[in-house]
Amino acid sequence: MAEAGGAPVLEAPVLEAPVLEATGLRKEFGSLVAVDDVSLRVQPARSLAIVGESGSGKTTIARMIVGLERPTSGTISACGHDRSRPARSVRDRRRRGREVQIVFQDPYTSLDPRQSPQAAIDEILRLHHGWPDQRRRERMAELIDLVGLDIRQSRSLPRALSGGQRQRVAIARALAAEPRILILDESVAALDVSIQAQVLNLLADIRDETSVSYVLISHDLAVVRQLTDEVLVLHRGRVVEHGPTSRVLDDPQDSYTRRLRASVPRPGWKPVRGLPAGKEQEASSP
Amino acid sequence: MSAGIPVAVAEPGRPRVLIGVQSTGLAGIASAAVIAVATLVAVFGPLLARTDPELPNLSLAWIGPGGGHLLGFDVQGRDVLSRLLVGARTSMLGPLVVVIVSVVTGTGFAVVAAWRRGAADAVISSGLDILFAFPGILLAVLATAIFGAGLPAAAISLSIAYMPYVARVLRGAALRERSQPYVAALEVQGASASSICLRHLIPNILPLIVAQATILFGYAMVDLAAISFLGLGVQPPKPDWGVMISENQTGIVQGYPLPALAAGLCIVAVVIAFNVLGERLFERAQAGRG
Amino acid sequence: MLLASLLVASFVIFAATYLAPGNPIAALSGGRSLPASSVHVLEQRYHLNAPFFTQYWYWLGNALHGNLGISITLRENVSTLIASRIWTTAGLVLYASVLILVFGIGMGLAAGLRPGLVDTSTVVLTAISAAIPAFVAAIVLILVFAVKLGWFPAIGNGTGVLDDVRHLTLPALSLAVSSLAIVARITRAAVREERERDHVQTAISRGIPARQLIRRHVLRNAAIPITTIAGITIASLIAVAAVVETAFSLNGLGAYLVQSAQSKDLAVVQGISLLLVTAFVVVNLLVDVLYAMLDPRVSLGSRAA
Amino acid sequence: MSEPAAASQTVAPAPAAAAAPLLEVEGLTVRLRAGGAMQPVLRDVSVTIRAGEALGLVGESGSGKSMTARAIDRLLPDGAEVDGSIRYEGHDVASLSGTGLRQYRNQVAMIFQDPRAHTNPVRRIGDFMTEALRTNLGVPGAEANRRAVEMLEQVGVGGGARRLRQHPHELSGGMLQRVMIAAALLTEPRLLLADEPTTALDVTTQSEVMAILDDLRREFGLAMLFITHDLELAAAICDRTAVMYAGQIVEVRSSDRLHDDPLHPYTAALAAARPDISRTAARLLAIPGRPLSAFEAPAAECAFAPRCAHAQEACRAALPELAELDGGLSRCRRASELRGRLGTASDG
Repeated sequence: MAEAGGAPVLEAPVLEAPVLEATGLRKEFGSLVAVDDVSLRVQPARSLAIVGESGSGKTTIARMIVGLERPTSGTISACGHDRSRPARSVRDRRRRGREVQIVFQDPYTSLDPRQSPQAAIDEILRLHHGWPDQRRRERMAELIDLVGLDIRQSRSLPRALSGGQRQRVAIARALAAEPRILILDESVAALDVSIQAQVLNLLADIRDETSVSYVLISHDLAVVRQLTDEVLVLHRGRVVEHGPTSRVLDDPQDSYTRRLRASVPRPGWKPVRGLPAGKEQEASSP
Repeated sequence: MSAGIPVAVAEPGRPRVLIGVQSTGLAGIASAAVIAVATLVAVFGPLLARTDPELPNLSLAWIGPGGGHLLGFDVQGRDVLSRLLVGARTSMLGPLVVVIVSVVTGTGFAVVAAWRRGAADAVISSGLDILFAFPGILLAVLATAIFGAGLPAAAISLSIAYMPYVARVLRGAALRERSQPYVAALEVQGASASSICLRHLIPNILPLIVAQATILFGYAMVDLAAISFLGLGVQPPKPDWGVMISENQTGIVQGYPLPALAAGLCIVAVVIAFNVLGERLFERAQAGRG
Repeated sequence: MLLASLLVASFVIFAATYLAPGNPIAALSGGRSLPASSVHVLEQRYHLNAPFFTQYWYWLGNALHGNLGISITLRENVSTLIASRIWTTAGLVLYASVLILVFGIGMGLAAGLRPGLVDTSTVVLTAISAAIPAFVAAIVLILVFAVKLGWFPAIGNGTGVLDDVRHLTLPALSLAVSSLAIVARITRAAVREERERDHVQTAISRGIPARQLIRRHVLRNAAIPITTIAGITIASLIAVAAVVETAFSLNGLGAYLVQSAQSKDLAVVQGISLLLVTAFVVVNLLVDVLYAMLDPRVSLGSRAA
Repeated sequence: MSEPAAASQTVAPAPAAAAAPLLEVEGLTVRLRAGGAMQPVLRDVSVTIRAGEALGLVGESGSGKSMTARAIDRLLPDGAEVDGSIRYEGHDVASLSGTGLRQYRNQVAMIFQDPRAHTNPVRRIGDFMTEALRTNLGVPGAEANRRAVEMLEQVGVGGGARRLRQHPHELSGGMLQRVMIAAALLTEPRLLLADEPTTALDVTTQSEVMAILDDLRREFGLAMLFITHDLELAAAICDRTAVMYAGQIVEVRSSDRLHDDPLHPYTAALAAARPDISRTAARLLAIPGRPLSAFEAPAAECAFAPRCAHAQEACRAALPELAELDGGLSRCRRASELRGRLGTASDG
């Protein structure tokens, strides 16, 4: 089942065109190969998890998909448009913005500290849609309501908001472009458990209402289980296993996936010393 | 005093050190008041002067305070207070020009380097490193040797000398801002580089820019006065605080220290005010980031 | 980087003086009109007809061999003129540096480690003295210590080492006063910042005695920013020395540079500028080297990283 | 104070049935200056740690768990107001000073969440590890180095003496945390305060480091206060687990019963809110609202009541006491009434 390098195979035959497809992705930073021959495919309204630890290359993949890094080789296309190369025009760049959006990990740095949620969302609505004021105001109210913020919160500056509230703003801002794909780059990792559950529920609701596809970048297997249909396990830049999330987590085939699975604390869990002394990489990973 | 350290408070790549001052609210208010008075005098000073500040009258030389002449007369018998009032204009205007030119160009280079990163940053940074080899005063001496003495040459050369310091500090701040996820989010949205820089990046480092400019003002005032003191800046008989110290220096040994000291005190008071205010702004800018 | 800086600096210095208005022949002749043959001799000797880059190349080559040309006002070798003045400037800068290092860092440490009266008074004192320009310090020091008290001479150079030191004391103090205050403030801030570091908490949690904690974990780490600021400050004295030399009528390089600039003696301006820029760059380089030695995370040449 | 500390220098595995508790915290209330007023960060915290026992301390951000450890090690910021008592082997920790305090700190070692920030970047690993040993216990340099290499071996850091010459920045976070643990163990402490030591690490590295910590703790008979936001991790590692909310302890329970039979609604809600790796829930049982800090919590009512599914009028009428129940402690006035209805075992 672990076909490293190939695109994840869905259990059901798929006829629909994928909203996101990447083949043979590779990224080098100097002599370091951060991502090595990774391919993936996301169907409309389906969700893919990219799982790995620090240095696995998962964040680099996310940054290549949204265009913040340029792949050394390989292709990426979203909604049928190639995005392996930098956008040539402003129009092109904005169209890409309406295809794929991203929500980052740290809610404290994800918002301009000088902008209220309303201003931040309005800026994005203006950028993408040539709507009259009234239409924009309505859409803004919808988005604020969708992510569960109240009017007062939507008018305060980010520093008056909690981490969970800020992350809701970041989600609303990403959705303002009405993207087909939303990349969640460890988007719930920095939140307290009780808040994390709220945001995960919110993300599930949004998917039901908008049929957006998620690409979840995460190290947290429980979150992956909760939110995604398929999973891709990365280890040192390479795909070591992929398949339906439930199958991969319940019956991992690859030895690294098994180790990852076994490292998650749960009732009755005992930590085990696996690696021999000094085998772990020494230098801090990028 | 030196041109070498106007902005050493935050050297990128090196541990950031705050000039820590628990300046009380009182010190801040006093500083703002001094700056306000100095600014008003710079604008309206010539209207306040009671006598012609440039007309010598040797019979009055070194005469002390009295008869409505609060600070007495200088080496050439001119009213010291009138010269101070009129001299405020060049003494304040020079630093203002230096600060505006160096901060605007420095910010420009810093933002471009931080935004483009890579090769553009490397080129700009090495260019700045080379400019560092010229201490401000030396550059001014060189410039006046070539273009002749005067405020324009001095102000231009100081602007060039200060620019790399401004650019280096702001480049660090701009790079930090550039790497913030909210900037990446805007890039992913498809916003243009210029709109992200002008609407988000620069406004967010603006408190630091203002603090930097304020501290720089004090340094520019000192350096310009020093250049005038050397006879290379503002030319006598024009009144300028630096020129006044130079002219009346002989009075110190001859027992008439007041004219030189009065001009010196003006410089020190304004510089302290800008330093204190700048440090408070700097602290606030840093706190605002946390 | 050092060589590149110096090369560019030398080029700028040369180009600037090359572009200066005025006919070099007229300057060389002192304004007299010369017969064509003499003009020709001068043009040959100074390569005045050679292309710009060739002239620069000659000049740089000569400078590297210690030949900086001839002063048109004093009709002497610039190198000789510089040599006779260099020790005044060097002595002045060194003297001021020692004052800055000893008193600036000393006051900063005292303030950083002793909150309360010592700290408050240092903060106030340094806030004021940081704003005192060297030439203002000069007139005040002359007034108090030369005119009123008569402890030190007001102007001029000394004869003999001890007398030199006596003559340089007030100038060095004037030169040091604002830099000293700035170094003290940064030292104080560095000590306080290092005290707040998490690793200091670790050391406390392990029962390290206070004195050792301060010495090995606070001061050792604070030494890094203190070295940087002290080095940059001292480097900047090289240029400011001109102001102090002028104020005290000292026969140093800076004052001579200013006089030469006023009399458009360009060979001297070039020579002294080149020397001062070199000194400035070398001191900055030394700071970088020291910095790399103090901070194991930094290797030389990777500062930008 | 120096006598008991000196006496216990010869550390033998502590007798499991030690009658007297090693550390007793009673009614600990801490206030810090914030925005011109004194704000509480800990409210009436009481915990006991017996020799050789591992106690977990679990809570969300701002609950006061780190502050508790800092208070125990006397590492609170200047100007902190402390009420209540902390007793180590029966001696009042607040009265310690000078040598006594330093010896106490050698007995009570601390490891931190961010090993990089908590090691001096300009000192070598060897210096970092052996400083306390040389300074406080008078162990000669060569002997201290030998012990350091030995201890590094125990925590799974090979490379021997070469490691001692490295600087912290040359090691990865996981390696550095092992060094931190080794350094803490070198002075042969009796109590380890571990403040989220694995939060910054990858899961597989966390598993490694936890295994090392667990092994060595048992080998040396070391007591441990293990602070984490991860209920499952604490339950897996510790004998008992205390749960904190808004600066208070709301529950103390033996770890094996915590998950199936919690005594406080917050504990149950926390466990239920976490997604489960082995099944996909239609909807997570999120706790409404957000966690309160100690200074935001009302003084005279249950701090969790506004978010609690089981809250009643009475819960808001008075601050519930931490009361004993079935071998554990709960700060819920409905605890006994709700027994059996809180656990997550029933829906699994």
